[in-house]
Amino acid sequence: MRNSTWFLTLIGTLLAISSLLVLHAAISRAGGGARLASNRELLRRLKLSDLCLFTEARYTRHPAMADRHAAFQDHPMALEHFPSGSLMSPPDFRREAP
Amino acid sequence: MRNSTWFLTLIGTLLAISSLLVLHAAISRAGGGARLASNRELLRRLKLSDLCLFTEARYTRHPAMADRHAAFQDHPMALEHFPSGSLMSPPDFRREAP
Amino acid sequence: MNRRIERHRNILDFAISSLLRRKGKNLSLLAVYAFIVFIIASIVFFTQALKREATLLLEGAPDLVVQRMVAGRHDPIPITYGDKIAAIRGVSAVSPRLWGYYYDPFTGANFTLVASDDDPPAKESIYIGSGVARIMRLTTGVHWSLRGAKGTPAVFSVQKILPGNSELVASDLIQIREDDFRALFDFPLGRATDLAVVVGNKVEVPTIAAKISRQFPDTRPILKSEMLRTYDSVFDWRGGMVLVILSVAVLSFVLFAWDKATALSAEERKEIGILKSIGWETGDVLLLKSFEGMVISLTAYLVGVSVAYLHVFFFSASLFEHALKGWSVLYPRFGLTPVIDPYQLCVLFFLTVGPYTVATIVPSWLAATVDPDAAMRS
Amino acid sequence: MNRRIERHRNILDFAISSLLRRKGKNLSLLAVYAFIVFIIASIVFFTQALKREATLLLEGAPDLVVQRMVAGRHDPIPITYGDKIAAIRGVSAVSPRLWGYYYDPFTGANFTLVASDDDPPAKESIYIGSGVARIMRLTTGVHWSLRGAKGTPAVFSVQKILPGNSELVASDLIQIREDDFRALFDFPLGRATDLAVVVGNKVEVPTIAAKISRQFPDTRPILKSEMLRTYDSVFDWRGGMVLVILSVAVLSFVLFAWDKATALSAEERKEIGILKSIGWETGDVLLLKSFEGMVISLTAYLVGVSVAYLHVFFFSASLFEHALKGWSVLYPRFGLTPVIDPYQLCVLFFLTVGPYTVATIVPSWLAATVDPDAAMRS
Repeated sequence: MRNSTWFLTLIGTLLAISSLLVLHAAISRAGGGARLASNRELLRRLKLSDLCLFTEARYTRHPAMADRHAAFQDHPMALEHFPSGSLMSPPDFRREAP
Repeated sequence: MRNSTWFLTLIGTLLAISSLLVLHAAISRAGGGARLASNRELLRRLKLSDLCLFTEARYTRHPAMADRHAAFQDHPMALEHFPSGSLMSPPDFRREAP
Repeated sequence: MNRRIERHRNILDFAISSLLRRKGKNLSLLAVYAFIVFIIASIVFFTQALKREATLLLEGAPDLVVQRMVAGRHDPIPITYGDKIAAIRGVSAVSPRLWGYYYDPFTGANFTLVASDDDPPAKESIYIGSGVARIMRLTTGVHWSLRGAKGTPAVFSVQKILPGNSELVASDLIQIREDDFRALFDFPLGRATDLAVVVGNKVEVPTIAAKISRQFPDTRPILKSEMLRTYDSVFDWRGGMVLVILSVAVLSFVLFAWDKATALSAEERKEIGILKSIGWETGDVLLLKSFEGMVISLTAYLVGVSVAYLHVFFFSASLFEHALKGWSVLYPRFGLTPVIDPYQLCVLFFLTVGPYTVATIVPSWLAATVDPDAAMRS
Repeated sequence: MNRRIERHRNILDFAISSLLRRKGKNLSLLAVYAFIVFIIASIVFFTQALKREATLLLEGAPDLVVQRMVAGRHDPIPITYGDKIAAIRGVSAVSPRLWGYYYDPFTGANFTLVASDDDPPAKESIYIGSGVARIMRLTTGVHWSLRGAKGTPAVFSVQKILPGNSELVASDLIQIREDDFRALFDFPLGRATDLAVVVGNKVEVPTIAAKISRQFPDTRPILKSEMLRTYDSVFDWRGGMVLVILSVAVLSFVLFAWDKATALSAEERKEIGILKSIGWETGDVLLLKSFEGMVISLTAYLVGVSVAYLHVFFFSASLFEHALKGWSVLYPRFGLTPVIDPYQLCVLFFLTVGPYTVATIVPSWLAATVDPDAAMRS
């Protein structure tokens, strides 16, 4: 078989797999609706304001509730003491009690 | 002049500068004693427990007072969400109120 | 027409066989290339999916949360503030939220305790998230003793374990009755952790927040839009650390590819000379070289992206687990609804395929314009 | 003896002239090398000096700080707790600390307010740190209006500006009278932010902390040793981000040097061949090459370390300023007492000079063992 046939078959297979994955995404999105609805209901029922992602410390568990004395707090992932602080601009909202 | 003479003169000068810097360190350390004493007195008088280094947020301004629900808080410079969390081991002290 | 396709196929055949001649070099290049694409695509898939999930979920969050600050620190808010806030025009409901943290000294895990009057558990009973059940090895009906603020243990029976598919929201949650919450933490009566405010007309939220801030200068209102923005910035893969890691990865790949591609071996240069001397035009040589580049980059891109999809949505991004866990003891296990963002994938395509193709074509173009005789002799 | 020295000097002469022949390449190498040494040495000097300063200063900190926690959050502690803690055997003094944060919405800076009964300012007067004076453009005698917890402005006159050399301790401090503090923040009477405990015998501190924790289960004692350890880990240059940055820098330098040194140009290989054919022994050639390596690395090391010292202790590490500032609005300006740690400098010496020397000698050794005739022809 010609080299190019091999290659085109390979690319074709990979493209087919990719399309299957796109299909999978569409199907799971439809199926994820029920989970999403029940989770949103739980969130509403318990009046939660945060997702449970990082349970290490108060301000990573509830980043939206963390005190925002400085922009620092808005990004639990930010590295302000290092140059990336200059790569990422602080968000433009700030409302503080004295 | 021979190349090696040039080079040895250069290295000699650099070594002389380095010794001057070591001397400078010794002298400033002696002179810094007064400043250190007055600062320590201020710290004791106001019963402070932290240095003023990063004024961005509560837990960077007073890292020693920050709540230590998780080891995370002990290192304001740590990047726990990233691999360096595995490079740096959490400190071995932990005393928590319920 | 057919002849032109045939000619292109012939050149493609030749390109592949010439790649196969240097199998070791090209396979290692392909592997590194696909790996870089895989890492970047995994980050893109993961953050996009989490971002979408956060946006959709947080629609259920309160429009406004009002917290009280004393000396710059959060302090329980008097419930009477809520009555006055409820009187502000446009506010449809104010309800106190009671929540706090419980640190378990044995496992070192932090849990979130929430008291809610909507479907509360029975007296001295709790609902727990599946993360709590997993880490404390609890099942329904079992008794669990928590250490109270006065040092006395308080025993609770596990009435329900929240469903496993709610881990993204409630993995570390312990739902408790309000009176049990106050007793456990010795929480002052007449106070709440903060207040959740529901606003009828969502457009009025900022105005109402400003009013609250003016009427109660010791409070801080947090808007739902601010909560959403917080999560947007947490998952912004173009910001912060991810950007640094990515630029290092991409840069080193570009250098690597440049090095591999530009260091045209004497053999390759000779090959170009021979091709030109047997009548190939510069255009043909460039086509050959760009086919060589495309074979590698297209394969690497497709393999990298597909494996990244499988990694994130079938294996729950298990390679990132360690990095995301950090020092947390309790790590929520959640599945994500797949999101494919064509724009991000296109950017990724041009960022990875572009530099490589340029790096393969430019040196060949330089070599191909040289006199064939000189090239063969060099 | 003299002849041997003369022979070595001759080889050194030759090494330098051979370096000068490839001036461009070697000067750029020297510059990159010295820069890497400079960056690493600056970090070492800066962190060592800060670490020493922190250790010496924090000797003046309270032996124990006791904070109260409610629902996992810090809460003002009743002063009556202090009386009971003072009764514990071994405790020599307990004093309440009153401190909080003040956010200035106009500059966006955060200040620390401290009330102390030792040398307090006059009624409605404050002492301010030099950082506060700088950012708010305040001088002694000027009036400054702070926004109180009830929304009403409170006017304070600046009685004293703390000396400029205390910035490391008090740059953002505002010292205020206790009654003014309580009025400004509407801080509950009979409560303090936390309690500072002085222990007679320092060995007993952990025992006393455990006693306090048992007697008051809703409190959290923080030992002075824990404060010191916090600062130790903050300034640990071998940990965290600094380590990542450094390893990338060192690794890329090693690769760079390896590349520069191993890619023995045909010219250099020919040169070794000629030297051998005119009677140089392999040992002489290696000496020549190691002299070449030493000239570069020794110069780079000495220049890098000296400039780093000047940078950190004469120019206050101004290159790091941006990175250290992060998003803080108020940045303390402090001079550091120089600390030279010979151990760290030796480690640095072997880390930078070692790999480079190996990278220069190994390929030359390989080339020098080849037959001179073959080397010249290659």
